[in-house]
Amino acid sequence: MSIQEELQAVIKEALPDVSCVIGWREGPEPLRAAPLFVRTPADADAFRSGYFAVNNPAVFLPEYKGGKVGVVVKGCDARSVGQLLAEGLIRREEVKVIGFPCNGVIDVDKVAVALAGACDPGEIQAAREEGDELVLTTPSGEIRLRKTAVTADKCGRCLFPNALDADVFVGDTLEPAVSADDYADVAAFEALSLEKRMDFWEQEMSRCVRCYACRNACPMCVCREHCVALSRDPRWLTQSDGVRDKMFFQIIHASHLAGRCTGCGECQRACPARIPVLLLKRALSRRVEDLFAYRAGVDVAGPPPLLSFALEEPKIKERDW
Amino acid sequence: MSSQHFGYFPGCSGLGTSLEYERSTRAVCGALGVALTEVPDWNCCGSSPVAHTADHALSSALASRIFAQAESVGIADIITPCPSCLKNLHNALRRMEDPLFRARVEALTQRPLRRAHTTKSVLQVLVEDVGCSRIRDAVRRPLKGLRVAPYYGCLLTRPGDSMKFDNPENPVSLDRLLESLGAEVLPFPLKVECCGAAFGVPARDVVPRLSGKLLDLAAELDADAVVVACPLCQMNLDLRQDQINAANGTRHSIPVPYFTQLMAYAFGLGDEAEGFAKLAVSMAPAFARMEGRAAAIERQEREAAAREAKKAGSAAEKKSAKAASAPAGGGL
Amino acid sequence: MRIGVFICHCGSNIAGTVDCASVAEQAAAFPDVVFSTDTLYACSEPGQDAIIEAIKEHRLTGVVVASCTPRMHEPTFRRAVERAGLNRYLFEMANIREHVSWIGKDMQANTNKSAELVRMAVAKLRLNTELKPKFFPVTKRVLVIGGGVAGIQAALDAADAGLEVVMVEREPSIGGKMAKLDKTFPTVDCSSCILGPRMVDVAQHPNITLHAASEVEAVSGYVGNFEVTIRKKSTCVDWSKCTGCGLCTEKCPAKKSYDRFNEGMGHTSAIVIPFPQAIPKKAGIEKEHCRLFRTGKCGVCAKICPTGAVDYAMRDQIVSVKVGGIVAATGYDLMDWTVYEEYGGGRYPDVITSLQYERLLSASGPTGGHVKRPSDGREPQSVVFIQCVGSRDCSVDRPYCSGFCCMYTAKQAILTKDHLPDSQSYVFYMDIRSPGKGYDEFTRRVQEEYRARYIRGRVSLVYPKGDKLMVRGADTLMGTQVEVEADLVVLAVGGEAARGAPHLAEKLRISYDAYGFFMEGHPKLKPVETNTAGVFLAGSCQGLKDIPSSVAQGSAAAAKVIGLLSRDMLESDPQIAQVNAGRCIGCGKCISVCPFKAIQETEARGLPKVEVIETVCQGCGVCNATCPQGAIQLSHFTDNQILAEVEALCRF
Amino acid sequence: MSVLKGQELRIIGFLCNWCSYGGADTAGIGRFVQPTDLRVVRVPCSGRINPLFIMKALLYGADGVLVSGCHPRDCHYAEGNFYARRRLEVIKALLPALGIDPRRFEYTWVSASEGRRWQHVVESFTMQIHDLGPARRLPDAPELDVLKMVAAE
Amino acid sequence: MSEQKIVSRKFISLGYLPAWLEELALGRTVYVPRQEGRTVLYRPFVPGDLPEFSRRPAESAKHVLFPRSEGLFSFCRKGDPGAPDTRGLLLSESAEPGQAVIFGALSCDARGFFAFDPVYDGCGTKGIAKDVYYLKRRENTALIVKACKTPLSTCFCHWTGGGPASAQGADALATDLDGGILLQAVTKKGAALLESAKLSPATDDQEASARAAHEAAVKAMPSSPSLDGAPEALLGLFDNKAFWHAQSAGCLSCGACTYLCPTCYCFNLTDESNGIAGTRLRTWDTCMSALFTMEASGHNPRRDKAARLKNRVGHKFSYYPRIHDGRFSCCGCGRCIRSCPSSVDIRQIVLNALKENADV
Repeated sequence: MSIQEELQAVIKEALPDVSCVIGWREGPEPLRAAPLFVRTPADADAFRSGYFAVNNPAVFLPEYKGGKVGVVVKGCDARSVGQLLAEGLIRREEVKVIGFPCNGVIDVDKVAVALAGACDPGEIQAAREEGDELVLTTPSGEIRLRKTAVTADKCGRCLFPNALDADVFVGDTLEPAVSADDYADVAAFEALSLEKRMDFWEQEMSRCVRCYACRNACPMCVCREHCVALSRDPRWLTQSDGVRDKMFFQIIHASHLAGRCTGCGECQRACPARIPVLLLKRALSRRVEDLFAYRAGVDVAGPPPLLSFALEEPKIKERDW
Repeated sequence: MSSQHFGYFPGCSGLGTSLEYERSTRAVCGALGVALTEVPDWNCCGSSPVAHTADHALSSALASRIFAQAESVGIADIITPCPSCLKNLHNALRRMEDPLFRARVEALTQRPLRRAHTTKSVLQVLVEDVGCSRIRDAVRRPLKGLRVAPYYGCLLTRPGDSMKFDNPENPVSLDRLLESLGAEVLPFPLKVECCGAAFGVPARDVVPRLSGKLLDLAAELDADAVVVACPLCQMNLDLRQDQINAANGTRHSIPVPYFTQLMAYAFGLGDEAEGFAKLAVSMAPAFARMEGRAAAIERQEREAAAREAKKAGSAAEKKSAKAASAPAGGGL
Repeated sequence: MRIGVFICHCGSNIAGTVDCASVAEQAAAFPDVVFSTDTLYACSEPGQDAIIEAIKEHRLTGVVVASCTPRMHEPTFRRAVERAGLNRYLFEMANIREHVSWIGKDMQANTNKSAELVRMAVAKLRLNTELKPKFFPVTKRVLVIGGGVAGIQAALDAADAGLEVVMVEREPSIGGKMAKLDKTFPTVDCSSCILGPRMVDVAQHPNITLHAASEVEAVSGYVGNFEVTIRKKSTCVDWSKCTGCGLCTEKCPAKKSYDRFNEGMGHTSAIVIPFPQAIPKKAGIEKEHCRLFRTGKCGVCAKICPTGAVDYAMRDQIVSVKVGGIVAATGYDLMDWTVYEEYGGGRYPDVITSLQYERLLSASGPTGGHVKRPSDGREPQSVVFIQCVGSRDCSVDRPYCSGFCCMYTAKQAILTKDHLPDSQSYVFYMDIRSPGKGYDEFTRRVQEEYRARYIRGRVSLVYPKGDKLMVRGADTLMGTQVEVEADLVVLAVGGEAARGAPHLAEKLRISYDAYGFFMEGHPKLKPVETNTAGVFLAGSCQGLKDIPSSVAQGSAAAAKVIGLLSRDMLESDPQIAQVNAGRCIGCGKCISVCPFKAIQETEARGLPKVEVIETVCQGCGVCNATCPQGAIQLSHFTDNQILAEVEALCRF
Repeated sequence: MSVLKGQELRIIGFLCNWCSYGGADTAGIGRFVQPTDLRVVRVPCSGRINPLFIMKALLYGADGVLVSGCHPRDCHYAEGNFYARRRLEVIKALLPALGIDPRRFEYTWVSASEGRRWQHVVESFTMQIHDLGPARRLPDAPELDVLKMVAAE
Repeated sequence: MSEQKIVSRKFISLGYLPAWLEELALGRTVYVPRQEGRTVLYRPFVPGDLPEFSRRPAESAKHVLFPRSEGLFSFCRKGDPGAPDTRGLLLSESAEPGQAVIFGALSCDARGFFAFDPVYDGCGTKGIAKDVYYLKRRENTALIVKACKTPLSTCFCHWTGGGPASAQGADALATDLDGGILLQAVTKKGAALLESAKLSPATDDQEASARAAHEAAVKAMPSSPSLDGAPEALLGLFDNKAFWHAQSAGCLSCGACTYLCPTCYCFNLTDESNGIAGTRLRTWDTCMSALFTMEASGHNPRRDKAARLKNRVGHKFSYYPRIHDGRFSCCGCGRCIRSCPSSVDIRQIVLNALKENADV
């Protein structure tokens, strides 16, 4: 049995106990799976796991608080579940976590780059995996791409391919490809001059349409309609179309995720303007990891670092005036 | 025996007035497995009055060059027998924690330091890194019966926050070290008092007063020797003992050996290493007294042991007698 | 809002370097400002009247005063606007004195800065809302922590005013340091003769409940309604049965026990009544000395006790009590003088502390008031006093002056001469600090009448020479080194915060300084208050002081408590956090960060929410900075108010 | 409002009421002369300071932001500055990622008695900001220009 | 293409395209699809740059006529230092919008404005309340659409009455031919743009190959279902909570679909003020946000995302057509599907509604 089939079986088995199981199904576009909500055993046949199952199903869990739901998670999704649990935003007894080993998922933007103008990724009619390759059917024939070239960046630095803290784990555990997150992306960005970095954001944020998909796709953003971005009291932002206000929203998002972001990258994936907003969150995650040896969704034994303190902070070197 | 390895900075007196300190230090360290690599082409430590009172940056630049030289042979940690050198090396490192000061020094040396450095005295290394138990193990000729006054001098532990060694006002490391050689260490309350050596040039009349007090107390305590760790103190108390006597009207004749000389003696490293010949006041009478006392001590110990044995014997007899009679008594 | 702006000249304090008229003119153009003027002294009676007049004449609904720091006159002006019928929180200050006119001389820059600070104040004021205090009932009982002279005074004053008093004393007897003193300066009257009757009063006062050998375990609640947990430590003697007859102490075989009351100057038994005048006069077992506890064999005291009060299995007891106010009077301890290795660091028996010397001088002490050297029991002829041991010395991190050492050293020198007429005292001092009634005269008497030799300088070394101690020091007035041969050296050891003071401060939620002394509310204007409402300070726990000052502070603290508890209802500060339940998602982050446990979970229409316990909230705003959606806002310092200040300055 | 041209830069201080605001008062009482750039926002406690206030200021017009609270363990509210320390330290890491020089924001602890220290802090920080010069800023929305024009008048 | 009369026709070889765009940009803002980051957007043409035609723009061109945020007017209360109590209120209108051309928009983008036009032209007010801000821009903007050759998997313009080469709502149609582009103006505004020396006259052959290309493009699209019953079907499901819960399960309640939609025209009004001066902003709003219908009382008729999704689909395929002659407020561009982080598929929802209604 393939892992997908095993998962389908597990989902069916879990059903009587839960109101639904959240997973993935084929989406309207071949490269993008869509969330699936399994309520009947028949629904489970539509379940798909694998390379295209990018969405983080943890984002839906807080909606279901108060009743029991099942959720199928990749390693990265499981970290979001772990962090939600650690913060008491969902209850452990109300979630059945079904995990499996993840080999990485696709980044559709990278496909667009790899296609190099050969066609619009939206024109792809079908996609299948063949070993290390991804085979795409396009109006102008088949195109083969190396999977390594189109796999999401987060998978390249993934330390937890096997869902942590799963109630049911299907398949054999995988060894992570790396032993630590070196935050090379943040370091590379910070190697640019300050001027260049600000130029970058000025350009990138000018594309923002303030749709807040980044926020709503974030499993840790639980304020939802109460988000300060839309509030007049408190009123952190105007409704104007300025780069400043747009940037400031990203700062709000990043700061509210400091010590909480699990790096799932959904914010960036959700952005219709393709703004690399994960970078800011990762800059803070790196700092939090440095200072407090805390990785959200993993080191969840104690309170989150910014909701606690130590009398002596050995890693904080205060300014010596 | 051990992988302890340090850069070694003998200091200027090590080549002259305190040759015996230098030699005995090398011999003792060799015997204890402490490897010393002399800093190549070393220079003045910078504690000469002109440098250290007139220009801190210049003074520290001299010290900094020594560290730079050590770096050139891959060494970060430097030890020195001379407390005065030690003080200046310490001060340089401490002052150079200030980036501005460091920049000034580096402008002078053109040799920026690339590593973190430490410095220690020979005494500190022997007590802290080697340890008294290893020293005790190396003793072949215990100094049993030798009454010594440990004299640290004013600089070895002070200022405390700079030297970071032992209790600044009441150090005991030399006491412990001498005890492990078998000597009888006298409580010497003036152990960190100034001997006056620094006034040898500017106020010579002060010197006999200060030094005299030390010798007076040592004599009062019936010390066989005043043991020192500083070339300046040694020269002042030993070479100038006659001048001190003359000025104070005293007739002291107390030898002033370096602690390393006594270690060399106790380890049995030979005349060359001991270098007692270089002392102005001879150690010979002290050793003679030591041997006399040692014999007396041994005699007393033998007698005491005999008494113990006898007591134990008679107790055992009594016990066995009691034990023997017990069954009879128990039967009643 | 209709805002009036008043720019204060503060005489020339502000007007000297700020063009106040220009600031007032610029302020007239600020949003919602309908009246703007400059005034000579805004805080003066005519100044305040002018504000009230303007409020009425121009129908102002908000007022900005630009003058000194709000830490000085905010309450003054708030009262003024209230007199004019405005809510006191519809008022803001711009600090253009301490933060502008006093720190720079550039008139143009200062004027511009002042205008901007007024602009910020206006921006904030526009978002101020009327805040009204809430009222809650109080418990008319006071807790006094510490039974030294300050605590005794506070307890007696409060009890006499009709309040119930609970006194907690860590030691088995009250009396504190004063009980150990032989005489007091400058009158040289007997310490225990004046303190003893007050101690008895505590024991007998119907309004006072005394818990000796007890410690405060925990404090919760808030002003008017504290809940205090007291741990009554086991003394192995049932004090309800103990008559204090002392038979046990006579028969106890462990006679060589360390005598804490006598500072180790003598020995005592393992079951002990600390001193003859102890209150309560009850026996207690010091377990570390007791043979039964050390070897498992003894039990003499239990056998001998006529009332059967000894109970080796006795356990600590926990007592809870509700109080409306708390007086901390935990006193001080001597600093660890053994760090002074140059003075012998505890190695020479004849180098003793001043408190040990008190016990040697005292008729109730171990020597019956005969001054004898601890080493050989000889009467000393030459006594050297070294002052500032652990005071005014940065090298041991005690930069402060202990305040009482100069005086007690003078007293001890006098008593030395009284006890040993042939003796000679020497006092090494840095400065003589004697600013009290009759104090300086006293220090002159000891030199002129009692012929103590005062040597101005520090001692560098004390070393034994034969059976004497050589004291070497500098005589800075003569510019020479001096060496004095002494039989006895008395170190005037400075005080430090009582052992465990910071720990208690944390329980009481009050601040303490770098040395563990409790922080008063304001160094000048709130000397016995703390920053936690309902907690007051008396005596040396706030800073070292002598007996008269301690007693005065005890009475002052009592007066504050009496004033507080004279009211049936208390007002709560309305500058506290408020939850907008509509925005709250009940994530509970605020609950986990609140230092005062002032936020609790609740529910609204089946959804989890939080609410603020208004009387417990202290208004720090940590919750506000924590809440991601800004659902909890600190009144008077809301996000919007702070943002308005920032935007007024930065953006618009 | 606009800064004093050619002379000052825009520096905002967020000070806790009990320690650092008092320390600034103490400096004033001592007539400890300081540069005039700093404008102080008074808050009850450093724990009240949402790190976003700092970001807001830096993004919208400040050339430098200084935060000062009670020394650790001396917080009037016992714990506020401990939370502040962590949050401020973490938020500092966002500045380089935004292309803002991290030296434009500093935080420190000044007690009510440390007037001299406050003077030193203000002098040092102001000098630091003047060394960095006026900050570059992302553009604000053009539709809001009208608000700025009035403020500039 | 057939439905509109061609006013004039021209051909431009690709080599002349930049020069022509530069010429158009004199006195106008020319918007073209441009690659930015990893996406393609409508951005002002930069001389020297070619428009990006290899990928279709992620956003619609609606922001050119309907800015994400625009100041409608500004106000100022002037203080008189002499008499601060008397403050006058000054109002000033925003500046006239300039001339603009959108070159290379998609057919569906042009059709999107069909949904805007009646709404902002005073619909429901019998022409009294015309939105001058929109209409002025509409008047000042010319739209040259470019015919699509292949459909994306999310395209369904033909479901809603459009097509890959429709010029409805546009001023001219551009069609890729060998070596250049055929330009066919369908309005006077369009014809005026073609009056340029950079363009050469077009031939009948060229027009014929364009027609062939258009037909091929239509053929490349999968067959379209009939949506005739959609308005009634959706209305019939108005109270079917279970249906809408199921459809909206994956919705994240963000506004990506509505903000990228060429037909979503909702806005919000806010005043931004510094206390003295201020501006009234009109900004895009989205019915997917809970705040969209939040009432001052705190009551919200569309509390959950199911109700909000129902509104989006219902508005486009039922409520709007019922008052606008059956015309859908959807142009079938499929951007809401492509841009949706959860791939919520509006086509499927409409089909499900038809099916569900048929089942009932």
